[in-house]
Amino acid sequence: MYNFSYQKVTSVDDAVEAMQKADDGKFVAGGQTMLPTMKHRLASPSDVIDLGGIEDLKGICMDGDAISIGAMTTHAEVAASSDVQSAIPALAKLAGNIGDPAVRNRGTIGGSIANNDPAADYPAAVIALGATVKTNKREIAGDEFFTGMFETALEEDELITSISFPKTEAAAYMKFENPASRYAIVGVFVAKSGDEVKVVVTGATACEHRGMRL
Amino acid sequence: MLTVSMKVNEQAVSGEVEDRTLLVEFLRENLRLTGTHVGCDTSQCGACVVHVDGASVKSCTMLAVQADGCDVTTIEGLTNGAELHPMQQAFKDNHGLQCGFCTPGMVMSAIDIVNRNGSGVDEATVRKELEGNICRCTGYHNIVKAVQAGAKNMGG
Amino acid sequence: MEIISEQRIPASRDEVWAALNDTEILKQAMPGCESFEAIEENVFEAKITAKVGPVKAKFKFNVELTDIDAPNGYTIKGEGQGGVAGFAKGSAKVDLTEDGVETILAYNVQANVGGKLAQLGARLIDGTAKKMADEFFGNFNELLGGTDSA
Amino acid sequence: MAENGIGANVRRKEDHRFLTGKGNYTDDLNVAGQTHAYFVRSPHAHATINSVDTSAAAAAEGVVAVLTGDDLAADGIGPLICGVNVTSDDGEPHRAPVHSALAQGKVNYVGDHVAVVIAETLAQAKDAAEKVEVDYGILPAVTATASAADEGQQQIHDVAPNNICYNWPFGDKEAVDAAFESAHKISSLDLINNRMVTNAMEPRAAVGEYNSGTEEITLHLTTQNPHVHRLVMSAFNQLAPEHKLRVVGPDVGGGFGVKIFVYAEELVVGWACRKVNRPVKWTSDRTEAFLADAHGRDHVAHAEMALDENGKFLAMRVNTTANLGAYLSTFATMVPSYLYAFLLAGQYSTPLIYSEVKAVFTNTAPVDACRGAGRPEATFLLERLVDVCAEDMGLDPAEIRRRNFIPVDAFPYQTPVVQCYDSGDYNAALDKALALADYDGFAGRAEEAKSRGKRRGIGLSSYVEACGIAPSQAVGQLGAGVGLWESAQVRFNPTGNVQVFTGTHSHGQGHETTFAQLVTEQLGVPIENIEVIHGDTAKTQFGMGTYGSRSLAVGGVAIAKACEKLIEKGKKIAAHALEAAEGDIEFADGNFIVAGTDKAMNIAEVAFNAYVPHSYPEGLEPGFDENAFFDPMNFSFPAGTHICEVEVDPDTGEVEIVKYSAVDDFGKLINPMIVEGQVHGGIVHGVGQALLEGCQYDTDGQLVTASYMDYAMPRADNVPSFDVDYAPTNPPHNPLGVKGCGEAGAIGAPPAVINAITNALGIKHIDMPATPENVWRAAQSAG
Repeated sequence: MYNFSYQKVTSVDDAVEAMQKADDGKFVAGGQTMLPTMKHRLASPSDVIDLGGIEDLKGICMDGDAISIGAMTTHAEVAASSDVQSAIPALAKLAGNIGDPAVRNRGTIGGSIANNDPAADYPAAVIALGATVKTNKREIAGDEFFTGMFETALEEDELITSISFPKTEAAAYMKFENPASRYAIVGVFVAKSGDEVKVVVTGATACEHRGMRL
Repeated sequence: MLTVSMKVNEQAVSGEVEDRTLLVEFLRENLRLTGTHVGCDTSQCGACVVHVDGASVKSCTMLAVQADGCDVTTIEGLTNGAELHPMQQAFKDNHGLQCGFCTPGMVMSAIDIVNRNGSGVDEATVRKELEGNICRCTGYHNIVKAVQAGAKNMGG
Repeated sequence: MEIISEQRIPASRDEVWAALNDTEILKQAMPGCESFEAIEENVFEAKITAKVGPVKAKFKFNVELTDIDAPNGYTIKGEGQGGVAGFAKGSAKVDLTEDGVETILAYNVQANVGGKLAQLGARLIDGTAKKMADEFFGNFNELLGGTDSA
Repeated sequence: MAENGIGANVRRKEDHRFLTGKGNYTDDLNVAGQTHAYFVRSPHAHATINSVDTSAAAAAEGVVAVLTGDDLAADGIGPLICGVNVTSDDGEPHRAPVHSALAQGKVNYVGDHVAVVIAETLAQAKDAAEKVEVDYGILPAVTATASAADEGQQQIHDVAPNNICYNWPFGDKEAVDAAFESAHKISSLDLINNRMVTNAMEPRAAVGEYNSGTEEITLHLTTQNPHVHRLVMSAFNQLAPEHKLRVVGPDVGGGFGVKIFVYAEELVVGWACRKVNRPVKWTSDRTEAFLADAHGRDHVAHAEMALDENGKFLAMRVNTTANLGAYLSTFATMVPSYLYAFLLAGQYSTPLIYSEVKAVFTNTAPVDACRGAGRPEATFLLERLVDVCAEDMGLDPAEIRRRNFIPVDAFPYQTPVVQCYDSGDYNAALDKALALADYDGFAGRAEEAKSRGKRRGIGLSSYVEACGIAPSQAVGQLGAGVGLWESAQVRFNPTGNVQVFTGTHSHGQGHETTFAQLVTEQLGVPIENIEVIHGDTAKTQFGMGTYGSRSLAVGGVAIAKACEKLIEKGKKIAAHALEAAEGDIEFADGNFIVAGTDKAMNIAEVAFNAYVPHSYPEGLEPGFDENAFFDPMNFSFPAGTHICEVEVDPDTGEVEIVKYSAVDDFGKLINPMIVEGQVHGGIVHGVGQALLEGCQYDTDGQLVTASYMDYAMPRADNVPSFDVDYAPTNPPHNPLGVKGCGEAGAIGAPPAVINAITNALGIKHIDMPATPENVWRAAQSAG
């Protein structure tokens, strides 16, 4: 790993300010993708801005007919949340099958969504469930958030604060894992809401998440 | 350089680290707690698993500075005498280790599995939950037996 | 890895051909390109920052235009060194066909990586190559007033 | 039986330190004043080195030295060697290209060593390594095993025309061809034995220290054989005279073969610590391990069996191309030849066998022994071919095996391929395995699975292996540079406790426990008073190390022989102390007794007496410390039948192992708990090869499976628990009656798994690894 300047921030505003000041800054959430990449010297940010200290970004709460999950909520916390389990059990199950237990204790929903790995699990849920990605600047519909392989609608100094998932009638997620990395070779999230059934596929194209309405 | 302070195995410790120093490097090099091992560089083998604030983490994928103020437990902290932690004892009784290299991470993960799944954790759950720990020696058979036996021992 | 696709460009074949030989347009079309300078005739040096998810690597490319068949097409070949990340090499065979007032630009891209990128990024190589190729030719189309039609 | 003696499931003595984080692995060692080494490696598979400019790196912060192949040559450090000769069909020795520890003029695989940077910190060494400017002239790469020797291929080494290391035919071709001419049926099969990365969990590491006062180098290594490392580095690499080179292998975190070999990195660390006169530490990261550890297997083969109308095997013909990688690793030549072709008879009485092996160079990492080495390749080929024969003849796979097994009364049995099997009862193992696997109930289970849309298959594998490597006389005739006897020293301290020094070296097998069990059984000393010491050339006498399931079968016997000598000497001492005739002294349960009396001394008292030798008569030496060497007369031949039952999902190609039964003949078991653990580990190594593991180079020679992200290691949820049992026979030439168990699972499992999959899908063959994609494709084409 190349050296960098570590910045621990405790508020979203401080995080944004640190990013604006940095020569080539990088927000780090759980770091489960970023740190291995940096260890291999395949990324060399000047500043690592650790969002781990921002309490506002953590936690899960019911918000009317939706469940709101703070960006820095770990996969383990989503999986174990009784609110998520009762509102959208498929989402809890999805979170509980990302990586392995130790990775789930560090990796976060915000980090996963912002990274938008073409084989990641969460993006499929965000699109299929019609979730809204809330940032420090705006609210972005799940459909419009993911713009390409590893690309999102996020701007350089924009960060996800929470993701709001509307309750759904029925939903399920299944994935076929790569036997080595255990990333999804293909994952399918199906969600039913009223007359609409949405199916979103992750993995398969190695490029982007494909959705369709049935 | 940064100064980090944390509790490791119930002892308050502090040390100078670079911003980029990993938690596992701090444990192994600064504190010379060499029971925590590094077996890969992509966060998969699990030889480096420790507990941070009671939860298992891969200490090769966390900065030392991120553990500042935390409560860290390593394999060395499970017992400070001749008597082994029930999970360590179960690994010994069930021959759940051979070369010993993956063992500290396995034991730390095993305790975490029992903490979350209880003393009656079944074989399928143990196997699934060990997916972040790779062992080349044992074929897992005896590790799984050990985790289940250790779970019973821990449950009292 | 082979990528075959095409762009429909709202410009004449001669205009497209001219653009294909305009270093400023090539520079602007190339994702992450910081500089694109001619070293000798049909040989260029390009500095490109490739960003794929968490990976960010600076490459120094030697770019060469070969099989030049004005105004029907050429092959653009590049070999780049990315320091610790490894290296990348690729070529795109470009064919221009008139279609009324428009031009069909067909491209056939072959790409390879070596070193750390190959060792660690195997699952992403194909997707990345496709993305970069499509972006380049999509941008190129847009610079000529069209819309990305890959 | 002594308490904790032979046959007892003694809990391991080494476990306490491993379980409490007090193991002592090479990377755990830090030495005052140590520097760190980092290697500049080739990113190209095949290239000339036009120039190496180290000036910027040498000037970088913290850099102590930047060393290249020129520096190595200037200091007279010799190239890495291969220790086993195989004579090619032209009568010449195998072709051996020069293998410098740091490349000289050319690189031949991705990961090849170009330079080493020594710096104050590892980060500084890595930073500076990026500043080493290498001008490469890129050449086309050769990667595919099957076509490496084709006409017109790029040539890798001048000394090896057509990239051939050797062509090695063995057997009576004319007789075999004649048998095929008159055969009732010929079954044939083309197969690939996939390339594996051995992946001991502890990466390789080295810490070198040089004492300029004594001119001694101490090298701590991840090694399975410290004395072999010292011998080779001294005699062939001219690193230092043997008495000025100490090699220490502390706790070793798994080996499986990969830590046998003398590698570039370890040699360079030994050389560099003297050159910079500072301790030097190097630890491989996992990606480096994928690139530069010796890989395993990588065969392409065609096999044919001639059968009579009863399904009896008349003759076998095998043509094999073996990929040895870019250079010859320490034992590379032996693996696809002596350790492979000489096992092609398997458990069968096939009277005629002809084998041709073509060993080729490619622009890939060197290939050498990996758990089983040669025997898994032979077993996979044979046991797959036998299943094809069964299908062709309409016989049950168990039945065709039974019809061809070497009968129990034929042992010792001379095969047509050199080996003379010691003992075996192959039917006994098969019968027991069939019962354990409920073979008779399979049809019902398959029906039930079908009702759920799944396809069940059951596969047998009846293997035999040669271990207890290696009888010096036998391997010497074959061309091995060294015979592989073993040494032991058993030393009593005056207070009666025992130190056992062995030339073998544990990397997870539990020698500290098993060997102590041998000693407590023989000498009656409580096991807690026995300490086994290994892995340090300064402590133990010359020994050969651990591989080829040899530690107990060879090293254990040496310990037993040393114990016998102690008993003999103890009788003399007891006779003197008890004022009796030596012939009247009997030894039992740790006590020397004057026959027919109650006069006795226990062995601890004898030891004390030996070190306080008042009035010893002439000819009776003080001291109670004996050493012994054991060179076996033959290999030992463990064998067994493994049965795997799988359930295949034809829609996804996923294979689940639902039951795995293993019945092995390892002779006598010293610690059944440890033996069973070895079986489990071996099976999963084999299952990994069969289902998951495949090392892939692209056509440019780039390694695209260089991390656990792309190279699938078996995990706990890939495998079930296993049913293990034994059908032992007594190997007459082994004084302990033991055979060796460390590799059996890795040998037996791959064909058992693949036979189960071909059975489930009703297909002739599927190559390893049988990934979901491959299985799905096979299922689709099978319909």
